[in-house]
Order: sequence, then C-alpha cells, then structure tokens
Amino acid sequence: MATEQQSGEALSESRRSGPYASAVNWVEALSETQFAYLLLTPALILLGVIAIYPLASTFSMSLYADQLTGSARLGEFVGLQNYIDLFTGARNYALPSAFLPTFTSEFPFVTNIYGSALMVTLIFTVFSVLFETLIGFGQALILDQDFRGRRWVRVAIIIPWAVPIVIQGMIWYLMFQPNIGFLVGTTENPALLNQLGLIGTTPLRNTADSLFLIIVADVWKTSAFMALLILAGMQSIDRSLYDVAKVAGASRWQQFKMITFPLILPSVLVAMLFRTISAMRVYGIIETMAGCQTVPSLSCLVVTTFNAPLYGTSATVAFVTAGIIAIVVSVYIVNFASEDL
Amino acid sequence: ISTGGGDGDNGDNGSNGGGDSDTSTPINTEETTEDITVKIAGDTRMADNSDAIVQSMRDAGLPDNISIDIIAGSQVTDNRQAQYQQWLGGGREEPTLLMMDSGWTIPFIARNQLQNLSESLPSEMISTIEDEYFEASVSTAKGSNGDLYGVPLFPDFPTMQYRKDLLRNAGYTDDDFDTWATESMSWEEFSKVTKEALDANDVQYGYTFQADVYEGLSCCDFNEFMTSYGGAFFGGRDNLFGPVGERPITVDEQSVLDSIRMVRTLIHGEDDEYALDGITGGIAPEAVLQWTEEPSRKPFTGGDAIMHRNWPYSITINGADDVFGEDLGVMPIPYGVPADEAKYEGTGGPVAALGGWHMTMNPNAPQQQKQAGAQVLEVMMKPQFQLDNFGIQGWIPPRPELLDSEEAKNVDVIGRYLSALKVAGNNAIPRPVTVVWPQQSGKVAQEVNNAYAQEKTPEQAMSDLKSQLEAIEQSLA
Amino acid sequence: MSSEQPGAGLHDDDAEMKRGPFGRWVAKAIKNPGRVYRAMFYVATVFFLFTTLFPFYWLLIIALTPNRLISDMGLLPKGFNPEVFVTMFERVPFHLYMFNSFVLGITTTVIVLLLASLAGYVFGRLRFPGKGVLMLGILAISYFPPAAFLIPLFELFTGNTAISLGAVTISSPDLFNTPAPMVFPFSALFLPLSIFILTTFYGQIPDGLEDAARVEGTTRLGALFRVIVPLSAPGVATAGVLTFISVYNEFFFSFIMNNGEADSWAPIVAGILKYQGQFDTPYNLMAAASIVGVLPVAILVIIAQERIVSGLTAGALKE
Amino acid sequence: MGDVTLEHVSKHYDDVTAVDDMNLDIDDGEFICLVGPSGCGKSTTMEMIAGLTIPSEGKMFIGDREVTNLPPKDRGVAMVFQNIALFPHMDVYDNISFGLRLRNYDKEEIERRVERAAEIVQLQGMLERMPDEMSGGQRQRVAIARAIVRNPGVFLMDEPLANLDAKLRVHMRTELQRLHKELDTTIIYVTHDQAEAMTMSDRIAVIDSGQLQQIDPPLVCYNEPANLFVAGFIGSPSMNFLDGEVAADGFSSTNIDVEFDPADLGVEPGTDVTMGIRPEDVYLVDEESLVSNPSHRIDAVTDVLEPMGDEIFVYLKLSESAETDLEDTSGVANDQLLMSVAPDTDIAEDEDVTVVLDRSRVHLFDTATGEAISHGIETPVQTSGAPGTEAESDD
Amino acid sequence: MGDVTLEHVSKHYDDVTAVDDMNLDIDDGEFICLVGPSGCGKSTTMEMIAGLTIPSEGKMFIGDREVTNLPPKDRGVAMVFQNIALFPHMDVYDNISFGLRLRNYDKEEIERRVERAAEIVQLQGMLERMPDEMSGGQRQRVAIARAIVRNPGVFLMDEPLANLDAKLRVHMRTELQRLHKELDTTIIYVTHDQAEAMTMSDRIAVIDSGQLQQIDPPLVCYNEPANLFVAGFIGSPSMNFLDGEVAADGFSSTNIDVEFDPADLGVEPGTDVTMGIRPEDVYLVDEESLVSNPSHRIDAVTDVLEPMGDEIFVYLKLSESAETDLEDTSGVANDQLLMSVAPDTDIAEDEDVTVVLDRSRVHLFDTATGEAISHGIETPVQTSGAPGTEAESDD
Ligand SMILES: Nc1ncnc2c1ncn2[C@@H]1O[C@H](COP(=O)(O)OP(=O)(O)OP(=O)(O)O)[C@@H](O)[C@H]1O
Ligand SMILES: Nc1ncnc2c1ncn2[C@@H]1O[C@H](COP(=O)(O)OP(=O)(O)OP(=O)(O)O)[C@@H](O)[C@H]1O
Ligand SMILES: [Mg+2]
Ligand SMILES: [Mg+2]
Repeated sequence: MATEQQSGEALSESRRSGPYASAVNWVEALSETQFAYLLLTPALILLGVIAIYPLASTFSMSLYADQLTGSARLGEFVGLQNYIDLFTGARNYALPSAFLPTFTSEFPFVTNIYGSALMVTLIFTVFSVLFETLIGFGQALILDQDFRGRRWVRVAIIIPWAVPIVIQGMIWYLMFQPNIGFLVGTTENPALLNQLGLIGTTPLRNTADSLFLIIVADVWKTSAFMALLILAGMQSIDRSLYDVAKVAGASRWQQFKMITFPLILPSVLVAMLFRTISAMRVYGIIETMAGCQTVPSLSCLVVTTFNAPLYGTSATVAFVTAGIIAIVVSVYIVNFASEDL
Repeated sequence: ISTGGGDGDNGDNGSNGGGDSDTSTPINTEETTEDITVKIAGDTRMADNSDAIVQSMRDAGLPDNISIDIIAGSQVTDNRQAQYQQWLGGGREEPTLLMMDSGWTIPFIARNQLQNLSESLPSEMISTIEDEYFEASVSTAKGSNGDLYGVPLFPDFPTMQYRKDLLRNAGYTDDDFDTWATESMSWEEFSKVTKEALDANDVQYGYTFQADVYEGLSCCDFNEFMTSYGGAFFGGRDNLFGPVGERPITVDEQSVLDSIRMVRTLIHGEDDEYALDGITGGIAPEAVLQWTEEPSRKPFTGGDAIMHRNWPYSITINGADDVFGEDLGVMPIPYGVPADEAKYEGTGGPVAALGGWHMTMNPNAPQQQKQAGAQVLEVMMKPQFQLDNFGIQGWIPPRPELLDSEEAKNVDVIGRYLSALKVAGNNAIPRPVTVVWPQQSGKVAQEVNNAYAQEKTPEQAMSDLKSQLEAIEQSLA
Repeated sequence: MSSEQPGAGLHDDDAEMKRGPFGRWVAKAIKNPGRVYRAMFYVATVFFLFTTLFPFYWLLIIALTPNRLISDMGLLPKGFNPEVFVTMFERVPFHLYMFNSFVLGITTTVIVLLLASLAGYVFGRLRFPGKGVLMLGILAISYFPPAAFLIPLFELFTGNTAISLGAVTISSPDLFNTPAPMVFPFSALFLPLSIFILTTFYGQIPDGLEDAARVEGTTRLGALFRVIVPLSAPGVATAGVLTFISVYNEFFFSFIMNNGEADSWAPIVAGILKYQGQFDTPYNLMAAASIVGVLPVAILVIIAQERIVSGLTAGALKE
Repeated sequence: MGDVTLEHVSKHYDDVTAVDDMNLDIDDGEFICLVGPSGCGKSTTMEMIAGLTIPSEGKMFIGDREVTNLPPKDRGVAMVFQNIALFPHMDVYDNISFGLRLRNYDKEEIERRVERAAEIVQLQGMLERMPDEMSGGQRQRVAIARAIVRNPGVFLMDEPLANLDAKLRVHMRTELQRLHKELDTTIIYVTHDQAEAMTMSDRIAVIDSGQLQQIDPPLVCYNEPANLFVAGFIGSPSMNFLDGEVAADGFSSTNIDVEFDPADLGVEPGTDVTMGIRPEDVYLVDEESLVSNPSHRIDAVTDVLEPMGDEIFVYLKLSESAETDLEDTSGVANDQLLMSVAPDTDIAEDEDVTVVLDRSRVHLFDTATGEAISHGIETPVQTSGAPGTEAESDD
Repeated sequence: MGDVTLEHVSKHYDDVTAVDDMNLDIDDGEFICLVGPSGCGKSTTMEMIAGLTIPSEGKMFIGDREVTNLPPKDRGVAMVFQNIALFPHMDVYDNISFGLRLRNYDKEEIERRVERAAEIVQLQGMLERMPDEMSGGQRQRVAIARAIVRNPGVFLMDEPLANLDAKLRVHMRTELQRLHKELDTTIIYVTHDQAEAMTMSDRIAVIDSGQLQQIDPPLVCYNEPANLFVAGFIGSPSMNFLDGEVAADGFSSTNIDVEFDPADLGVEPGTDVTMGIRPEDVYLVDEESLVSNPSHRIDAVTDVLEPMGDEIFVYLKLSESAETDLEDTSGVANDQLLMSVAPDTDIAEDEDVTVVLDRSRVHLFDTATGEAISHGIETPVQTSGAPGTEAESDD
C-alpha cells in the first residue's frame, strides 16, 4: 500500500477522459428527475412507436364507420357513434354476443349473464384470478422450501406456463370431447364430473360448462405465473428476518402472516394486477376450447369483429375493453398508490 | 406520421393500405421469357407435395423459366383468411397467387382485393371455367358484377359414409349399396336404415355428424339439412350472394323448421317435443352438438358408428385397407323433400354443402408477376394437371367430366366413390357468402345449435336468428 | 415489566394427558408439529405435482396413440407409437420453428430486461414528478387486446407507413418475414409486466448497497447493473422467464408478421399448426410436437431457477 | 487536495433535522473523529461528504472544488459504512477489489492490493468466503479492507471497529494510523469508543442534535470542554456535575464548596454555575499529597463499588439521603460523586471516606447557557495538567 | 428454568469449525458474557442456543428439557441479533411489539410494555419511525427493545451496545443489569467491550477458535487467567508478555528477571515459561512505595506516550535496539514493556526511567502449552490484590 500511494485515484480519474467519459459525467451530473427521464427514454420510445402510435391510430379508426365493400378499409367519420351503438346495444348484431348484460329490476338483475361478453369476462376474471392466486401461492410456498428434488418439482409446477395456448386448448378440448376424453360421458354412461353435476355431457357447447372448464384450464396453466412471481418475492426476503421471528416465538403461520406476506405483497399485487389484465383479455384458450360463439369474452368480440372485418367496431370494442380493464384494475392501482407511486 | 389506412384524414380514407392496385388491367398472357419465380400462397399439403405438383405443371406445359415457390400457409382456414386479410389489406405485392377457400373468396372480391380475371385474362379461359367447371364452385369465385375473380382449383363435397358390413347385418345388400351410391335416400329412410343397423349390431352410434357451434354447422351441416328440406337462408339459390339487405330472410320458414325438427329427432329421439313425424329417432349422439369434423370422425373410424357425414378427406382415411376398405360405402347426403317439391329452385334433393378452394391473383403484384401468374393459372386449368393432382393430393377435379375418366377412377380409395361424389358435386349448395356472412355465420351456428340442443324451440331459435340476420343485413344497406 | 406471565412456550405437560387409542399420531403430532407440517407439505406437493403433470401425461398418451386410434381414450395409450417423435420432424421441420421461437424469445427477453431494468430502477428507486402518471400510462398499454395494435403495426413493418421528416418523406422499411416485426411488438407488449416486476424488486434492495457501490466509484447506472440487478436476481430471472415463455409461444403477431414458413422466422406455434389439415387433425403429432417444444423451456427454467431461488440479500446489511 | 469544508450545511428530513447549520473545516491530512450521542447526525454528515445525501442547505468543498452536487464517484472518497453494506453476491475478494476493478486496475495490482489489505485486517485465507459465511467482525473487516485498498483523498469511516474485539481494535487502530501517515489522506472517523477518539484523532468534533459543539484536539476537548455537553460527553465514566452558584469566595453548593476568586474568572457572584470534576480528579485524602492544588476535604460514604480490573469506580454519597442511581446519566447530582481509584486501593462499600478534589482540574460552566467559564482554578499554569501541553500547543 | 447447558456441542461449516466441543453450564439467572476474538464462534454459540443453527454434534438443554432439535419458538429465548435485523416493513412500535403480538397480549398490555421498553432504550417519540429512517444506534436500540419487552427464560444478546455512545452504553448497561435482577432471567451476552464484560457479568466465558478457554467471574479471568490466551485477551491494553525460562532463582529472560522459588510453584528449572504483567502493574520507581512486593528495578527508556485522558500509556524500551511496534499485538516482546501511569505524571518521550513490577501480580505461563502456572509470586495472600476478593469468594 505504501509504494503506490500516488498512483491512486487522482490518476485513474485523469485517465478517464474522452467522449465516453464525458457522457458518463454528463449523465451523473443530471438531477434525479432528469436522470429518471433519461433512463425512461428508451422504454418510452419503444412504447411510443410500437404501442402509443398504433393505439392512437386505432383510436382514430374507432371514430369511423365499418366498411365491408370497396377498397376503403373504413367508412365515413362517425365520431363517437360506434361507442354509443356499442353501449346501447345497437351494435350487438355485429358481435358474437351482446356486449352489456340486459338488466332487470328483479333479482338476479341480470338476465343474460352468459350472453353478455362483459359478464362472461368478469366471471372468468374473478374466478381465474382468485384461484390462480390461491394455488400460485400454495405452489410458491412449496417451492420456497428446501427439499430434495425440489428443482424438479419446480420445473413441474412451472412448466404448464410454457405450454402454448393452442396445445393447452387441445389438451382440455380432447379431455372433454365425448368419445375421446374420459372426463365426459354420455347421458347413459356419465363420467364422474357429469355425475357430480359439474358439467353436462356436451360441456364445450354450453356457455356455463365451458366457462367453468376454461377457468380450470386457465388455472392449470397460469397458476405457474403467479407461483413464479410470488416465489421470486419470497426468495428476495432477507432470511435473517425469519431468524428474528423464530426466536421471537413466531409459528410458521405467524412468520408467514407477519413477515412473508407483507413483504411479498408488492409482488403478489403485481402478479394479480397483470393476471387480472390478461384475464380480462382472455381469448386464446376460449378459441381453442369452446369457441367465441359459446364463450364470448371481450377479446372475442374484438377479434371476431376484426376478422369480419369490421375495423371501426373492432377498434371501438378494443378501446372499451381497455377502459373496462382500467376500471377493474383501479382496485390494485389504489393499493399501489397507497404504497408507492 | 401518417398511415396509408385507417386515419381517414382524407376523403378516400383507408384506401387499400397504400397499394393503388388496379384489379382490372388486362394482363399480358404471352409467355414470359426471363426467369421468374411465382410465389403461391398454398397450404402445407401443397408445399409437401410441391415437387410432384411442379412436375405436373411442367408436364402440363409450364415453361422452365417460371419457377414456383409454394408458401405453406396454415391449413386452418380461419388463420389463412386472417393472414390474407392483412396481406391484401396492407397492399403487399407478394405472393402473386393465393389459394382461397371458396367460403370466403367473395368478401375479398367485394373489397377489391383480387384481380378481376374476367377483365384481365383472355376470354377463352374465362369461358372454359364458366362452361366446364362445377357450377356451384364457379359461383363462389364471382363478384356481384358477374366477373370471375378466381379459378376453382378443387371443389369439396361432403357425402354420407357408411359401413356396408354393419348394414349387411341388418339385411341390406350390395344391390342396395349400388343404388344408394347415386340415388340418394330420404332422411326418413336413412333414419330407419340406421336404426335397423343400430339394433342389428353392437355399435355405439348410428349416425355421426358435426353440429358444434362453428362455421362448419352454418356453412355446411345445417345448410345441407335445411336445403335438403327445401329451405333456404335467403329465399333460394339466387340470393345466396346478395344483394345484401334486399333479399328475403327465410330461415323461419316451415321447411327450415322441419329440418331442425328432423335433426332433433335424430339426436333426442321421437319423444322430443318437436320431433318430426316419420323420422326414426335416437340414432345420433348428443355429442354431435360439440363435434366438429375430427371428433365426429373418430368414432366412425374407430368402428363405433354406422353412418357418418364428412368431407372426402375422410373417405381416404376410412376407405383405407387397414380401416374398412371395401366395406366403406359412400352415398350422397339424404334429402328431406325431393327437388321438385321444394319451394325454392335448386333446393331439396340430395344436396351437399360446397367446400373447396380457388386460386386467385394478388392485384398488387407487379405486372411481370401477374403475367407469369396468368400462365400458372392457365396450366392449372389443364385437365391433365387436375387429374394428376387428384392423385397427388386428392384434389377433386373441378370439372365434373373428369370424374368419369378412367384416370380418376384409378385413384386409390376415393376413385371407388366418384359416382357418389359426382352426384354431390352436381347438387352442391354454396354457403351464402357475402361480406356480412362472417357475422351471420356465427349467429346461425349459435341459434341452430341451441335449437338442436333443445335449448330453444325451433320456432324461437329461427325467429331469433331471423331478426339477427335482418339486423346484419340492414347494417350494410 | 416485572409482573408478567412466565416466558412463552414452556408448558407442554398437558399434551401427555390425552392418550386415546385414536391419537398416537395426533399426540406425536402435537408434540412435534413439524410432523404435521411435513405431512401437509408432502400432501400438498403431491397434489400439485399431480394436477400440473396430469395434463402432460394426457398429452403423452395422445402422442403415443396412433392418430387413427384416438377415440374413447382411457388412462393408457391405445397402442404404442414412439415413432411419432420422429414423424413429427419428418412432417414439419419442427426444430427450425423451435430455433426461431428460441431466438425471438431470447432477443425479446434481452431487450425487455434491459429497458425494464432502466425503467424499474427509475420507478423503484427514484422520486421524481410525473412518476405515477408514467407508470399508469405504461400499465395502460397492457389493457389493450393485441388486435388493437395490429393494423398500424402491420403497416409500419411492411413499409406502408410514411414518416415525414420535414420535407423528406421516407417510408418505413419492409420487415415482413424478418424477426423485427415480432421482436419489437413483443418487446413493447411484454415490457409493462417486466417493468412492474422489476420496479418492485429493485425498490426492495436496501439503499445501503447502492450507496456503497457509488462511493466505491460506480455511476448510478453502474450501481444498477453491478449491484441492484444481481441482487434482484430472483425478480430479474422471473421477469426473464415470463417474457421468454410468453414470446416463445406467442402467436398473434408471429402469425401475421410472416408467412408461416420456418425460414421466415415463424415461431413454434406456427409449426404446431402446420400439422393440422383443413379438417383432419393429427392430435398425436401435435401432442408430440408440443412435448418436444416445451423441452427448451423446461431447460431454461432449470437454469433460471438457480437465480430465482438464490436469495442473496440475506445478511447484506447490518440494520 | 483532501481538505473538507462544510459551510452552513443542514439536512432536514420530513420532520427531523439531522444536521443543523454545520460548519466544519478539515485540513488536508487531518484525522478527525466525529463523536456525539446516537442519532446526533454523524452518519448523515458523513453521507453528505460522500455525496450520498444531498444537503438541504449549505455548501461543501473537497479540496478546492465545490462538491455539493457532485456524484460520489467523483469526490475521491472511500467509506466504511456503519451498516457495513457488503455486496452479498460477491465473495470477499470481489468485495474488496470492487473499487479497483471499477477503475480498471490491472489484475496483479488488484491482487497485490487486496492481499495487502486482507493482511491488514487479518482476513488472509478468507478471500473466497461469501459475506453470509462470515462473522460480524469479519464482515466489518471486509468493509474496512474495501475502503483501504483504494487511495482516496478522503476516508470516511463510520464506526469501523464497532464489532471488533479489543485486541483487534487496537491493532486496527494502529494500522489505520499508519495508513493515515503513509497515504497522507484526510480521515473522518465516527466512533463511540472514547479511547479511539482520544488516541487516533488530530481533532475531535463533538456533535449534539445535529449541531457542532466543539472541534478541538482530544485533550483540549477532555480538559477544556467548551460546554457542559462536551464535558459530560467526553470521558467515561462521565464528569461529575454539581449545581451551585458563585459565592463571594468561590463555588458554593449543597455539599461541596470550591474556593476561588470570582474576579479572576470574570464571573459575577450570584451567577448559577455548574461545577464539573472528573472521577479521576477526586482523591482519597491519603493521596492528597499527590494533588498540587487540593480543595477542601469532603466527607462522604462509599456506596457502590465497580471494579474494572485496572481501576475501581467508587460511588460516593455526600449526604445521608443520597442514593446511587446508576441509571441517571444526566450527570448533575448534587449529593453524589463518582471517583476512580487504583485497583489495589483498600476500600469497601459503606465505608466513611474523606476525599479532596484537584482544584486545578475543576471546571465551571454557566448553568443557564452551558458554556464553559473556566477550567482549573488558581493554579499558576492556567489549565490542565502535564501531558496534555504538547497537544494543546498546536491548537 | 433458565439454566442453559451445552454438552460437547460442535458446529462445523463446510471447511470451518465454528464451535468446537463446547461445554457450558450456565445457571438459571446468571449473567454470562461471551468474549473472544472476532470469528471465534460467539454468535454461532448464541444461534445454537436460540435454535437457529442446529449443532453438528452435541446436546443442548434449557431448563430440564433437551432442546437440541427444538424449534426456536419453543425455547423461550429472546435475542438481540448482531446484525440487528429489524423488520423493514414495520415501524418501531410494531417491531418492538412483534413478539407480544405473536402471543396475543391485549392491546393495553402491549402498549404499556412497548412504552416502557422504549423509555429504557430512550426511543420515546420515535415509535412511528420506520427502521430506514433511523440512525445506526437508534436501530440497535430498537433491536434491544424488541428483545426486552418479552419475559423469556433466557436472553441472548449479541453485541447489543456496539453502536451506542459511551454514555448511552453506560445507561443501557445499568438498565440491563436492573432488568436482569428484576426478571431473574439468564442473560448470555456477547461483547467486545471489556468494561461491559467486567462490570455486568457474573461469569465471563472466553472463547478462542470455537473452544472455551475459561469461564469464571470477571476478576478471576482478569487476575487469574487460565492460559496465555485469556491473559492476553482480557484487559486493554493487553498484558505484557516476556518469554524466558525458569532459572534456579526464578524467571529469567533477556531483559527482566523475576525472583521466585521454582519449587513453590512446582515448576522445573529449565522449563520455557512466559511471564505476564499488566501495564498497570508496572510502576515508576518513585511509586515503589505503593507496591507491596516489588521486583528488581528495571531500567528502560520511554518511547511512545499515549495520553488517554484518565491515564497515559507509556511504551518502554528495555534495550537499545527495541522499537515500539504498536502494530504487533501478539503480545510477546522481550524488549518492550507497556505501562500505564496517572495522567498527571511528569513523564516525556525518550526519557530514562526506572520501573518496578508488582511481583504479586506477575503471571507465569507454560510457554509450550500456554497453561497458567501461577498468578502472583511470593505473597502471603496467594493471588490478586484487594478489591477483587469479594468477587472471587463466590467462585
Ligand atoms: N455460514 C457459514 N459458513 C462458513 N463459515 C461460517 C458461517 N458462519 C460463520 N462461519 C465462520 O464461523 C466462525 C464463527 O463465526 P461467528 O459468527 O460465531 O463468530 P463470532 O464469534 O460471532 O465473531 P464476531 O465477533 O466477529 O461476530 C467464523 O470464523 C466464521 O467465519
Ligand atoms: N431517512 C430518514 N428519515 C428521517 N429521519 C432520519 C432519516 N435518516 C436519519 N434520520 C434521523 O436523523 C438523525 C441523525 O441520524 P444519523 O444516522 O446521522 O445519526 P448518527 O449520529 O449516525 O447516529 P448513530 O450513532 O446512532 O449511528 C437521527 O435522529 C435519525 O433518526
Ligand atoms: Mg450513524
Ligand atoms: Mg458475531
């Protein structure tokens, strides 16, 4: 140490010059706000070009009428008419199902639960997110343990998430296809699930049955998503906190309740937030298992009209879907806001 | 930044995504001399057989300077449609030729996204097609102006397959089978025969077909049932392709209701509240309500069914030696009412829903490409090419006359059943494809499936359907 | 402080009192709650293994059963046809599709992790005006169904979008059949999730460690990549795995932005669908293909999990 | 190059003022100890110098450069953090070499330096351990090594030896001093160990509630504390304080009077003053001979005895009612006196003793303001005893 | 209820033996300090007692129960962790009340206790702060409070006062002692502060390299260290050691001889022995009168002077060639001697002085094994000086 005292920092500092160094220095000298925006720039540019610009363009499409004949992709400018038609039900003819439910003044207030894309989507979202969170939590708790062979168990639990939706659909479709799968029987020879009254003998043509099965299929695949995120959250907890808690006398449950849970809550919220968002956009598994006619989700409406191709309507439904999602996830946003934003 | 389409900031908003295609300029049909590669959007099967196909083109006279590049598009027809919609809507120059389902060629025509062949190809070619091809096929490649926008490549007709061995147990003989091959039976008789066979054999199902909520129900199975009873979507064949909004909607007519009641009887038995008299019930499983082609075929191929309605692809499977071989019988689809008793021209009798594919041309392709593409189309119209491809990949020749040829009869398995196919072809009924058909099709499938499933009365379902179709029709008016 | 009940947890004599015939195990369990816990743990593990793996078993049954015989399936394959794993490669160059998916997945994952790391750092560790609004804005992008992006993006990537730079108007490049029109949309669409994941994880890294790095001479960015990212390994690996898997199986854009050929960068799902005919569906081949297609992901998960479970922050600070 | 100047620097958190209008002027090459009660703002001050916390007000200079807003990496400081802050994902070698690697030193150079640093902190052979495989003291030593491998202009050390045992601490102390001499860098050092502060530093900066109380050489702080706070804080056990007032003939309180001429010290009779006397300046009357300037004799009763090995603390009761309250550390207790005696002194609890104070070591403070009035009374040499002189002279 | 027994307990990590065949027998209600160099295994021992680390070998008992494999929560211990480990997501109140909330104490009770604990650690008014808004010392106090709100059978405290300033430390010390008395619990306490260990503990357990060296009352450890290690470790600055051998008339080394009769001590002449003498037992010759049993006079030259405020450390050179090596803490240096003198002693650097050793305080150790041979020579009273007696008597 004694001999190279002068070769220390001063030198190495002067060694660093040139454009790279001055760029680094410039960046370092930025205020926190400037620095923040600088770092966000790449992401914002990407999102701007690939997301914001297309959305703006799509939004403008939603202000035009559909056009099915002739070269033009869109008809005349109609302002918010598409939106109005959508909400009043005047556009339902073009959709695989009604958008909003029909309300009555008597219980159960909604007459066509399964005939309304909004209701179907909400039902799917509530149940799939609920069960995925619970199961994902359970899985993460298991994966968080140290036991022999846990790497294999971990792969096993995560791997459904890696299955393409087409195949996920095929797996469940075949399981519930009469005469192929063993999970559904005939009226004369019902399978267990039929006997339990959970599903009918042609479940994939029935909205309620299909919705149930689609939720099951989705939970199967997507719990892994939750598990992975929650597990990561658990793994990031400083283990010495558990030591403290143990010595303080915390049972496993109390450790979980007072340490694990609050500390992974942010991860859980993020996981649930994004699960909710993608559940609200569910499409692929419906298309591959039961079809959009049978289980009309909001995204089904978007895709079906897009393929029709009713571009104005499709753009409108897409924006309305986004709006509904925004409302639904505001639950989480409020939670986040209380923590952070 | 401005885009070619979608912004609508000028009067001509959303032109074809920038491609100022000219769909009707005549194409020079002289042989190109320079080397050129024509890209064809085909399907996997075509790509798999690409060597043989190109060889047959050469045999049919394709010059050596034109090479062929077949893009193996998805065989899932919806996927292809969506893809083409983007490609053509986006004004892409490639590919030059596109293989299009006869079920959705018309909307592309209506959106000016295909080359008008009547305008741009020599009139001999056009008239050959008009005169010699299966009429129903040609009708699905025409615009509302009567011009031709696609060259039928091969048609597809469903038939009724049956198990001769099982029917023999019920007392039917080869004589009957021979008759049935060309002379369709009525649904009444069909159901009776099936029931007899069901009783005479230890099989699970009598008759399997497709009634899931999907395009196949609206375009085909239901269309066949309905038409065979003399019903129609829009008042007969004439209105199949329009004019949208101005044609009557006739799905609530008695003949249509009868056909639904017939199917309900087949599935739910004669006890069904809406059972149709004369029909022997309980020969089709409830499962048909969620079956598409493959699930419905599985039990038949597996030996669990007596009768099975399906496309020719399954004849090849079921007629294979290690499946049923010669024991597979094929006949046209049964009829509800004879053609002469039917209310609408061209309905009733042994109808078969029309499938099949056309070859169309991308109007955005460069002239050079179009010129070469025209030559490829010409080659594809050669009878030799069509016969070759019947053998190579089972494309049924689009000319009825070729079905009588020896060469066709020699094709493995399916060659045995050409007579039934020909009947089907001559009685083919296209789906009523217009620009609004994609919307209508979904509604039809939903309502019909509901009615078949006893969730709605036939009347209710059809009147609901009528009003929905009405709304869709009006939306365009 | 002095007048309290005696120390906790030191009274277990009453456990001895009940010695019914039923409760040997119960008594033991009460004495040693670890046993109950372990039992519960194994039951749960087996349950989860069964539920997640059974569908794969079903897939394997389908794959091994010759397509012709697929009907009335039970719990065993009907027939045994391992050649399907060869046939699937003969029918479709499935390995090429896997390669495409892999490349698309890796590229996208790298881009996403990079951009999301920067953004996650900003949102997780800095305070600045506009933060909440920006986060909400980024989140809002994921509210939209992919179809909402399709037409403009297709035009953008097929050379149909004109960009005016003053007097000059240039047309966007035609990138159809290249990876770009897939990688960019994937990156943008999967970015919000990763940003949020990394925001929470980066936000939890103690300031002390970043401080230490900065005093040692890193820039703020240096501290991010040298300290915060490695310490957030579970979060980063998770974001990476989630992104990769999503891209690996993405179909919406990958389907439109190329012609579906293996040499046009079409991904694995396009490959799987290649087996399918217009009417005929060789379930066995598709099942086999998806089993094979899932393998790289399994390997990736095995690799990534070492990171996911590294739990490095332990003892980082004295606090 | 290494002088550090703080000009009116303050740091406010939401509702806490951690540092309050601090002015510090540290010369290049100086060794400064920051001392003060827990939470007084020492770490905050260090963090501001390092650039990790931006002052709410005021300016800071290192060398001639204003560094108030300069990023840490450009300040040329190395820091040992109070919370140690090892990088948990790096082994010891990587932790120590982190700063060097950032600066692209070549491999051998890094290796040489790391080995040397590891030797200094006695961690040879542990270079491949991960932080979580080390004991608390070992981690702290890694943190020290991480700072000393570099040659910065300023070392900031926040209780670097808190987790080390006495022997190692002595060793580290000498090492740090040697390093200080060799590298000629400025060292700013936080410690709670009086011995450390006394032996190592050129000057001690005493901070209370974010405010600088005194900055002076150690013995000046010890012998001439600027105010009651410093007097009570420096020295352990703490100085005895007795409240009283200035009488005509000196200090007068309930139990103890100390004679002096108020005029000499410039205080008005009648002023409330507090007298301070350190335990070691209270002598048993047998040792009166050792004291040059003894006070009156004071009768007392021994209360608690605390044998410390090398000395014994004796708590004296000055009145019957007095109760030794070991807990009360506020310092002022008019009827108690703590004295320290040699370990072999023959003394027992509850024994009557007579003690004298060394008047030359008596401190007087203005009770109201706490400011010191005088240190030592009526001795020819104005203030403290012998050995401090040389230290004071350079003040 | 609170006795803690370790029987042949060892803990091995991959390649490190942290604790090596440790036998400890701690009585209910005892206050034991664990001391030892950094990394010697103190924390590991604590963790094993708490149940956080399972011993590789051996058995442990708390009360009458074997606890070797019992989970921590059932052991009835409370612990202050060396790394503090506050819950980052809880404010101070919640951190402190954690253990109480686990046991479902009612709200008022919790509140009462937390307030009381906060008062003891002087954190009133900070109960709503989050851990990251506190200074190092404040956090440590929260950790202490978190342990003391509970009434466990055994308290484990791993350097609980390391980050506190001297005054607060004294305060905390008395508080802990009071608590100890009131609750009558066993306290096992790790500290590096000799004063702490000396004043607080009933017995000190000295550990080196995972092995227990001595466990005895503080003054016994100080005055009668069992071996060289303990002798060198306890006491700061460390004991002087000189290597020599037993001659016919006593200890003989290069510079210093000490007379005694080998037969009295039962050592063979010719044995290699090490003599130890603490700095405070070296006296200037003027003070010889204070020493009851002085040695020969020794001539030396003063080298470095370290004024500590309440005493001065004087490094003596015994030979010309000697060089004061402050760095060498190994202890044995035959030509040096460290002595401590009163702060007012008139002494300067490089001055010739004559010193004597207090022979009654000379320690002899077998150089080969390090075991103590004797403590104090030829005095009627066998060992140490006056004030320790009462402490020794209860051994
Ligand atoms: N997880 C581990 N892996 C390997 N070695 C370890 C591990 N934990 C502790 N050690 C080693 O065990 C020995 C004892 O550690 P311990 O923490 O008990 O020391 P300590 O006496 O508390 O020291 P300190 O006073 O520095 O805190 C040390 O040498 C340490 O390096
Ligand atoms: N982030 C913060 N928010 C609010 N108050 C803070 C924050 N950080 C520090 N403080 C307060 O500022 C004061 C000074 O803290 P600092 O860490 O400088 O103390 P310190 O002198 O280092 O004390 P110690 O000796 O205990 O480490 C303390 O009262 C502390 O509670
Ligand atoms: Mg501090
Ligand atoms: Mg320790």
